[in-house]
Parts: sequence; C-alpha cells; structure tokens
Amino acid sequence: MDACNAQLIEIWQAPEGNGGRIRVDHPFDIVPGQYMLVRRASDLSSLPVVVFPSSKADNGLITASSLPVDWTPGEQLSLRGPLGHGFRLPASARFLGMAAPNGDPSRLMPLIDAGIRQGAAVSLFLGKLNERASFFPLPAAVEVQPLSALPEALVWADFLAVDISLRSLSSLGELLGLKGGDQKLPCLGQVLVRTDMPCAGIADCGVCALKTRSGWRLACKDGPVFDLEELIDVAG
Amino acid sequence: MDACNAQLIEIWQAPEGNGGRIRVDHPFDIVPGQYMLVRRASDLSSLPVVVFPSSKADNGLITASSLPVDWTPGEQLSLRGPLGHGFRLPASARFLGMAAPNGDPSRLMPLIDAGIRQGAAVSLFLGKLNERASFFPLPAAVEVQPLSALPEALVWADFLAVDISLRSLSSLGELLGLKGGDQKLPCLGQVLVRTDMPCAGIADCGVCALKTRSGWRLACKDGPVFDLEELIDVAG
Amino acid sequence: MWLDESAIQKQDLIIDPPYVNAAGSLGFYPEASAVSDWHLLGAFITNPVSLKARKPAENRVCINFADEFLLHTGLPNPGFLAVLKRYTQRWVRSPLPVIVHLIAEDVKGLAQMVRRLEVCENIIAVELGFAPDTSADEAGRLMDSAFGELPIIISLSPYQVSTIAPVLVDSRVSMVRICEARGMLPDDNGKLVHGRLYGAGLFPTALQAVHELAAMGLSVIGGGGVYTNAQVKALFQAGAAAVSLDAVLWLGGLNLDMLIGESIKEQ
Amino acid sequence: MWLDESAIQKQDLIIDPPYVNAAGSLGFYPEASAVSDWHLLGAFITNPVSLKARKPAENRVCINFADEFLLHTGLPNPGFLAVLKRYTQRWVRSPLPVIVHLIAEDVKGLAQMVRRLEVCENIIAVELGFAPDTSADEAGRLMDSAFGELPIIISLSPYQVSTIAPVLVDSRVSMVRICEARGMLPDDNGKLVHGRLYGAGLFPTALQAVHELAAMGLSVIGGGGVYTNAQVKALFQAGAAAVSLDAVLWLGGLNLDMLIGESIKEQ
Ligand SMILES: Cc1cc2nc3c(=O)[nH]c(=O)nc-3n(C[C@H](O)[C@H](O)[C@H](O)COP(=O)(O)OP(=O)(O)OC[C@H]3O[C@@H](n4cnc5c(N)ncnc54)[C@H](O)[C@@H]3O)c2cc1C
Ligand SMILES: Cc1cc2nc3c(=O)[nH]c(=O)nc-3n(C[C@H](O)[C@H](O)[C@H](O)COP(=O)(O)OP(=O)(O)OC[C@H]3O[C@@H](n4cnc5c(N)ncnc54)[C@H](O)[C@@H]3O)c2cc1C
Ligand SMILES: Cc1cc2nc3c(=O)[nH]c(=O)nc-3n(C[C@H](O)[C@H](O)[C@H](O)COP(=O)(O)O)c2cc1C
Ligand SMILES: Cc1cc2nc3c(=O)[nH]c(=O)nc-3n(C[C@H](O)[C@H](O)[C@H](O)COP(=O)(O)O)c2cc1C
Ligand code: FES
Ligand code: FES
Repeated sequence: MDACNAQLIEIWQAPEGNGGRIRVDHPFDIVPGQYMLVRRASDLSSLPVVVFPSSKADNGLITASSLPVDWTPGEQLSLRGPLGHGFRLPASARFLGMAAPNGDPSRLMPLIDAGIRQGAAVSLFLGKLNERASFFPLPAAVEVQPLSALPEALVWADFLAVDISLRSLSSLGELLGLKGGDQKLPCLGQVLVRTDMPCAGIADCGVCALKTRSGWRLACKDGPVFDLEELIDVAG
Repeated sequence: MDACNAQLIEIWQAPEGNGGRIRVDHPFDIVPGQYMLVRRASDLSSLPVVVFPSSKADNGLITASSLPVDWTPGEQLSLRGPLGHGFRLPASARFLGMAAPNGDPSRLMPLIDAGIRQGAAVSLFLGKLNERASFFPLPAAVEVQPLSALPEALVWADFLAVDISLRSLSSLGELLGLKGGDQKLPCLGQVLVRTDMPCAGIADCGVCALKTRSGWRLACKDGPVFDLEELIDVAG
Repeated sequence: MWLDESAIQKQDLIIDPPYVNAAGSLGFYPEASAVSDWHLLGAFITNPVSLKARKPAENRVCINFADEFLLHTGLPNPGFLAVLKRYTQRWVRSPLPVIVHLIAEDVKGLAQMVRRLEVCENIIAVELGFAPDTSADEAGRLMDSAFGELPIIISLSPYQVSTIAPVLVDSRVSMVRICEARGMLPDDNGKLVHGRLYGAGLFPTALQAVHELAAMGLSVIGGGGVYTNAQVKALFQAGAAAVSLDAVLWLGGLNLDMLIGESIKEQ
Repeated sequence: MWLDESAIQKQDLIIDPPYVNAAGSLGFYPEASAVSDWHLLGAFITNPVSLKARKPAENRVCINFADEFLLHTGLPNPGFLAVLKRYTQRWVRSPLPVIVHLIAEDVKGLAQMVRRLEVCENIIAVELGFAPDTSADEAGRLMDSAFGELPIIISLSPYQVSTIAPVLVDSRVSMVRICEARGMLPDDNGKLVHGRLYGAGLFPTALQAVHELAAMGLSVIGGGGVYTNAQVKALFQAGAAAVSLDAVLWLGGLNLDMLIGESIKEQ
C-alpha cells in the first residue's frame, strides 16, 4: 500500500496524547511494531504523524496515543504504511516480558495479543504504574507489575519486548538491572525505539539515528524494532 | 460588548466565500454597515475575520459571504463588535438605490430590509447580474437591475447606498455615470468601503486608509461607511 | 588626553515590567480602549515616525498565508512635527513611559528630531528603525547623530542582525529590539507584494536572533510572533532583557495577564 | 595584458525541467521508491557531504511549531570518501543528473573534494553550503578554491543573502540556491534547540530573498516551504530560474505533477 484515504472515526484522551479509531479504505497487513504515517488531508504542510496501531478494528485500526489534540472525529486522513521492521516473536516463546517505561502499553498491545494467542504467559512491566494502570484496558491474562520488578522477572522470561524512547535508550541497561560491567543479556528480546521520524527514511535526515553494535542505524528504516543485543552494550 | 463567545451553526457556499449562521451568547445591537470581528477560539495567531451581518437570526446573525473556507459548523468562535460607523438611512427616503458592483448584495441586506420597513421603494443594482442574481434570495419588493442601469436610475432616487471595494473606489464616479468635469452628485448617499482591516483601528496601521474630501481617513474607525460626497470628488 | 567618559558610556534603560508593544502595533499613543491592563507593560513604543509625512502605500494590503500575514502599508504617518503637535500632551498623560520610534532616513533630520524629543516629558528613549538595505556604515552614522540625552534603542529585523549588530557592540546603544522580518507574497491578483511579516511562524527566527544578540553582550528586547506564555519564557531563556508583543495585541478580548502575567510572577 | 576569459566566465548550468530537490530532502542518491515521477525534476541534489564523517547531533530532534518544524540533525554523513564509495555507481545510474552538495569548511579540503568529483560521471555541478556565520571574505576564498571544471552553485539561507550575495555578483558562480532559514525553538523539556526550519511559514522570506537575488542579476534556484502550484508560480514571477522542493517531498503519495506540472506546461 502506498498512500490511501482514511477517516478518523473516534478519539479519546490518553495520558501521552489522544488515541483514536481510524477507518481505512484499503485492506492492509501490519506486524506489531511496524508504523503508519497519518496526516490530515486538509493540512497544507504539516508533517505526517507516526502512528503505531494498538489493535485492528473492523476496516481499520485503533491507534496508540499519539494523535495531535486538535484532530477531531470525522477528519479525512491520508495514510501511508506499514513501514519499518516490526517484532519477530519466537513461536516457541512461553514466558513473555513486556516493558513500557512511560506507562503506556498501547504500542505493545498487538504483541501482547499475539503472545496470548500462542499460549504464552505475559507479564507487563509499566512505569508510572499507579497513575496509568487503570487507564489502559488489558486482557485478563496479562499480569501487570511495576517497572522496578523487571530485572528479577527476566530470570524466567524467554523473550522480552521493550517500548522505549530514543532519549531514554541510554538507560536501557539500568532498566534491565545490568550493572556497569555485567553485559550478559538475561534473555532474547527486542526493543521498539520511539523517536521523531520526520522524513521516514526518504531523506536520511538522521533525526532518528541511533548507535547499535553494528554502527549507526536509522529507526525509520532499520527499525523501529531492534534486537536487544544490538542495543545493550552500546547503550548499557 | 467587548469580546464574547459564539458558535458557527451552519455554513453555505457563496460566490465570494462562505456565508454562515452564528449563534451569539450575548444580546447585541448592530446598525447596517457596522462590522464584527470573528475568530476561531482555537486559532493561535490568525487575524480576526471582518464580518458584516446580512440579517439577524434568533440569538445571532447571518454573515455575509466572508468566512474562511476551512471553518466548519460547530466551531467555537470569539466575536467582537459592533465596530465602526454604519449607514444613516434618512427617515424620509422613499426611493432607494442600492449598488453592489461585485454582485453580492448581502452586506446591503439589512439596509434593504430597513428601507422596505419604512415603506420605501428599493432598486438593487448588481454587477455580474446574470451569474449572481439567482444566488441571493431577495425580498419580493426589491427590483433588481444590472449595474449599467445605475446612472439613469439615480435621477429619481433620493438615497443611494453602494458596497464597493477600496480597490474599485477610484471608479466610483464612472459607476454613477459622472463624466470627468461633472461633479454634481445625483442624490444623497453613502458608501460602504470594503477593505482589509487587520488591526481594526488598534494600531493605526493604515492598510484601510482612504483619501476623502477631508483628508486621509481609516475605514476601520471612521467608516467603513462614508458619505458619498466625501468620496466622490476625490475618487471620481 | 582625557577620556571623555560620556562618549562610550551606555545610557541605562530599564523596562519594568519587561514588556513593550512593538512599534506599529498600538498606534501613536496608548489609547485607553486598546489594552485594559496597561500596568503589565513597562513602556509604550509609538508607531514609526518620519521627518516628513508619509502617505499610505499605493498598493497597501494585508495578505494571509499559512500561520502568518504580510502587511504592506508604507508606514503612513503625518510627519514628525504633526505627530508632536497631536500627541505630546497625550504622551505626558500616558499611563506608561513612552519610547518614540523614528524612521532613520538621514543624519541631519534624525538629529533634529531627537534633540526636539529630549525636551518632551515622559519620553524615556528613542528607538531607531533603518531601511531594509542599510549598511553597517550608514547605520553607524545615523546612530551617532542620535546619541544625546536620551537612551537609544535600535530596532533590527532578524535579517539585519548579521550586518548591523557588530556595529552595536561596544557602542552607546542601550538596547536592541528585534522587529518584524520582511517578506513577499502574491496578492489576490497574483501581483507580488513585499512587506512586514507577522504571526506565530516568525517566532523561531526571532528567537534565534535574540539568542545571537544576547550572546554578543547586547541588551535585547525580543519579539516577533509571540502568542503564548511558553514563547515569552523561551525568549527570556534565550537571553532577552524584555519582550515585545505585536499582532497578539490585535486579537481583542486578550487577557495580557494570561500571556505574560505568569512570567512576571516567576521572576 | 591579456584578459584571461575563463577567469570571469560563468559556467553555464541548465536545469531542465527547472525543478530540483533541496539538499537534505531526498538523501544521497535518487532512490527509486522516493519519488515516482523523477522525470519532472531536472537534477538531483545530494544530502550535504563533509570531508570527514559527521555524527548525528547529540540532541537531534524535530520540533513542530505553528505551520513549521525545526530540524536539528548535525547534518550526519559518512564523510566524502565513504560517500564516493557508496554512491558513485548509483550516481552514474541515476535517472537524473546529480549535483553534489559539499559542506564548505576549509579551502584545502574543499578543493580536494571538488577535483575528485570532476572525474565522476553524471555530475553536472557542485553546490556549496557555508556555516551560518561565514563572512563574505571567507565565502569568497572557499568559492575560489572550488572553481574548476564543474559549475558551482552556492546555497544561502535567506539570512546569508545580505552578507554573501554581493560577493557572488560578477563571480564565476553559476547559480545561487535559497536554502532553509535557521531558527530556534524550545524542545519538549524547554531546552532551546537551534536548527533548520521547514514548512509553509518559511515561504514569504524565501520569496523575498529570491526577488532580491534575481534583481542583482544572479541566476536563482528558489525554494523554502513550497507546497502549492501557486507558490511555484510566484517564485518564477519573482525571477527564479528554477524551483527547489523540500519537505513537501516527505508527505507521501505526492503527485508531483499537480504541484509543478501545470507550471511546466505553461512555459
Ligand atoms: C530610509 C528608510 C528608513 C526606514 N526606517 C524604518 C523605521 O524606522 N521603522 C520601521 O519599522 N521601518 C522602517 N523602514 C521601512 C522598513 O524597512 C519597511 O519598509 C517597513 O517595515 C514598511 O513596510 P511596508 O511594506 O509596509 O512599507 P514600505 O516598505 O515602506 O513600502 C512603502 C513604499 O514606500 C517606499 N519607501 C519606503 N521607504 C521609503 C523612503 N524612505 N522614501 C521613499 N519611498 C520609500 C517603498 O519602496 C514602498 O514602495 C524604513 C525604510 C526606509 C527606506
Ligand atoms: C563550516 C560549516 C559548513 C557548513 N556547511 C553547510 C553546508 O554545506 N550545507 C548545509 O546545509 N549546512 C551547512 N552548514 C551547517 C548549517 O549552517 C546548519 O548548521 C545546518 O543547516 C545543520 O543544522 P542542524 O541544526 O541540523 O545541525 P548543526 O547546526 O550542524 O548542528 C550540529 C552540531 O554540530 C555543530 N557543528 C556544526 N558545524 C560544525 C563543524 N563544522 N564542526 C564542528 N561542529 C559543528 C553545531 O554547533 C551543532 O552543535 C555548515 C556549518 C558549518 C559550521
Ligand atoms: C531506567 C528507567 C527506570 C525507570 N523506573 C521507573 C520506575 O521504577 N517507576 C516508574 O513509575 N517509572 C519508571 N521509569 C519511567 C520514567 O518515570 C519515565 O516516565 C519514562 O522514562 C518516560 O520517558 P520517555 O520520555 O523516555 O518515554 C523509568 C524509566 C527509566 C528509563
Ligand atoms: C465602474 C464599474 C463598473 C462596473 N460595471 C459592471 C457591469 O456593467 N456589469 C457587471 O456585471 N459588472 C460590473 N462591474 C463589476 C465588476 O465586474 C467586478 O465584479 C467588481 O468590480 C468586483 O470587484 P471588487 O473586487 O472591487 O469587489 C463594474 C465595476 C465597476 C467598479
Ligand atoms: S526519520 Fe529521517 S532518517 Fe529516519
Ligand atoms: S485596519 Fe489598521 S488602521 Fe484600519
């Protein structure tokens, strides 16, 4: 799919921005962790907004909380994607750890759903747990824990997914409880790196650049999902 | 009234811009020819739009065709006015001539209504008559004629009202059929001068300045309605 | 040789509270109806005044575009003497100290105007504006002719900063004010019109200019497209000594306290 | 004394159709997927390339504000030799002639890079970018070291016009391109960040700059915040010899023909 028409059907307030339901005029497949670019058809020059679906609705998608606050239901949208590389959840994974340090699990929701579908036990580690936990409706099967419990839990997990901002990436090691010298990874895992992506790869602008074990990479093209081991000893 | 809240209830397309119905939260009195400043409550920095009511609706007003095309019904507005000096229709006037060279009579509508109420015969002279006449619903009592008929008609009129743009003001004499030397006014009259009014008098910015017999005047403060004789031998 | 101290001394100019209107935004004197909370401003800057009267530009116009608008007016004003006659008494009675903005055209005319303002009451400074293409040398000569008893403010558009700011460092100029950028747009008929730019879209370049000037050690009045308290704060953070407001003052029903009150309280 | 003609001769550079992408808007080579109608552009301008590799700026960011956005990236690039290695073959196979944008830092490094590009295929010109505070003298020296077999384009932000444009008149420079203005904005945390500005709000100052440069007799590539066909027309009317597109190319699903096609047909 190149670009297609869509419509904003419904919006709701979420702690980090508005969430919304979008009707899409075109069938599409999207892997958890991939993103879409959305803009108002009427906007002359605004940059597209990066949207991570939190689930698929009939003929469309539910977006994670990233819509501009001045978008109102009924707006005609133009949508492009899916773009980037999403999560690869090992089919054999039975114990999944998911972490959203900013307290918003919506970008991880499609992966949580996929985990439950393949019969895995899912624990979700949320920052700002007290403020946020009640906000996001979660499947009953998910066990929710504070972010500080993440390091202990990693002993039993066989796959870890983290949604973290580029700005916080340098504290990824700390988040997982790795000490300075201790670089051994607790388990396999992947990291969704949230960042501005103004050009979405068209210009190699470098706003979304991050240093990985293999050198500089662009979140918009090479990510936004990266293997944990690519990031950990660089950032940790 | 200083500034008050309002809401855009309904819009419709008109040849020179959208018209609309605005609900106003506050009682107000406005003389035909006076203007209001309207802006979207949500707009950070756009200049207010100059609006001439074409009639009063219950709790609000119907605007002449000057609303920005991206304003949609339901928008919260902020409204200021009435501002400026409107028409003074002589109570004794029995034969009224009204002229709208751009073919849009909506700014003259409140004056037409007032004329009919005081029992006067009203003739309306419209530019672009063929394209426009059917667009604007007019009271049955109004006789509509092409703009080119204006000079002859002025013989019998005892009051003339013209809605003209600042840019066209220099052709006012030609419009009334006055020859180069012939400066005798056919009748009493007033002219509504349409122009940008960005500062509405707050800054004396001068965008709306026009030369009158008494010197430079500002449409926003001293007008937008001026006596015909103030303009005619300057502009004619 | 004796060093003439006054020759290099900057004249102190304190604007308190640190807010002004931009020249051209509120007319020639503080009209009671224009702003309800005058006490929030530290001084009133007049519209630009030229020695001789200036008529409105033939093709005067206001053109909206994106989050901006272009104003082409020709800076009409009745000329210096007529302005004095009409407004001196109003300046005396003004709720705020007055800064008169002079269009700096030639050395002699400018000196005349400044000398005449020195004997007026309630005027705390003179602000000079230069033509868009004024060179650093010309600007220096004009400035020199204006120095006297009144502190001098120089208004520069962001585009004039790189040319003229170097002349201001180590000069007797008291403050620099960032004024409107200039631009060009097609009018309704497609004819290109140049003029001054207003609107939020002008803010990022104004903020950058303030930062540069403050880094040069100049005392800066920053402004250009300011509509929110967050913008006011950013200007102070960039080093502004005071903030000027322009088209926000035309919105009507404005609560100045909301726009700048919070910043005042925090100081 | 014999007049050395080549010393003052401008090298002809024809961009046909008269449209280019701005440096920094489409990466280092014309990637097939980025634009579907390459034939509407007359040349491809690369991202800025420096002699040594440049890392992304520590505080790289994109900040939205009004109808604009500020991009602070640090102009990351792998350095001249790495760029040559990666892209020379792609330039040869490019559907468009290529213009390489070089970050002009010092005379020697710049001369080296230009000499090396003279032997590459399908490169029709070199474009030079200067640091924001480059003086006219420095710009002149850098330019001089770049003249050789390839036509030279100078990219100037609107703020650099008054300083640097006078040096370009009667020089051997083939064209001038108006590039992004610079500005400053607070980021999410209130920290001030400087960077390049994009968006429709930049257009009026860009148009004004084009008009000034064209009036000086320079051949100008105009651009900055172009999103509509009416803007394209206004640029040609102001005297632009060609038009450059920037962030409009990032909107996706763009119909270039709608944006510039109409103007092409009318010529
Ligand atoms: C000598 C000079 C001094 C200036 N000083 C100031 C100042 O103190 N403060 C300020 O805000 N702006 C000043 N400016 C003007 C400023 O640079 C802009 O021109 C101004 O912001 C007005 O914009 P505008 O488009 O509304 O009108 P203008 O740009 O003034 O346009 C009006 C018309 O008058 C013409 N014009 C402009 N100045 C002169 C002049 N001096 N003599 C004859 N014709 C002229 C222009 O070419 C234009 O066609 C000055 C301009 C000049 C030429
Ligand atoms: C010598 C020089 C040449 C330039 N040439 C070009 C050009 O050819 N094309 C172009 O588009 N822009 C050029 N610029 C940069 C331009 O003026 C802006 O800096 C640019 O648009 C990038 O904006 P930015 O905010 O993304 O990154 P930058 O403004 O580049 O910011 C990145 C960081 O790197 C620093 N930095 C910038 N340049 C250098 C340098 N040379 N050495 C060390 N640190 C530096 C800055 O201070 C900043 O902290 C040049 C800058 C310099 C200093
Ligand atoms: C290393 C690290 C540890 C954190 N620990 C906690 C925590 O124990 N409790 C909590 O409520 N939030 C915690 N947070 C979340 C932060 O409070 C903050 O909300 C989060 O990093 C949001 O930042 P973002 O802008 O990077 O998304 C932690 C974040 C990081 C990066
Ligand atoms: C002097 C004058 C005479 C005009 N005569 C006619 C006319 O005979 N028929 C007509 O349809 N429009 C006539 N017009 C209207 C013009 O076609 C035009 O629509 C009008 O001036 C709109 O311009 P504005 O931008 O000034 O409002 C006349 C306008 C002027 C100023
Ligand atoms: S968003 Fe520009 S390179 Fe990734
Ligand atoms: S609109 Fe500014 S003076 Fe009339």
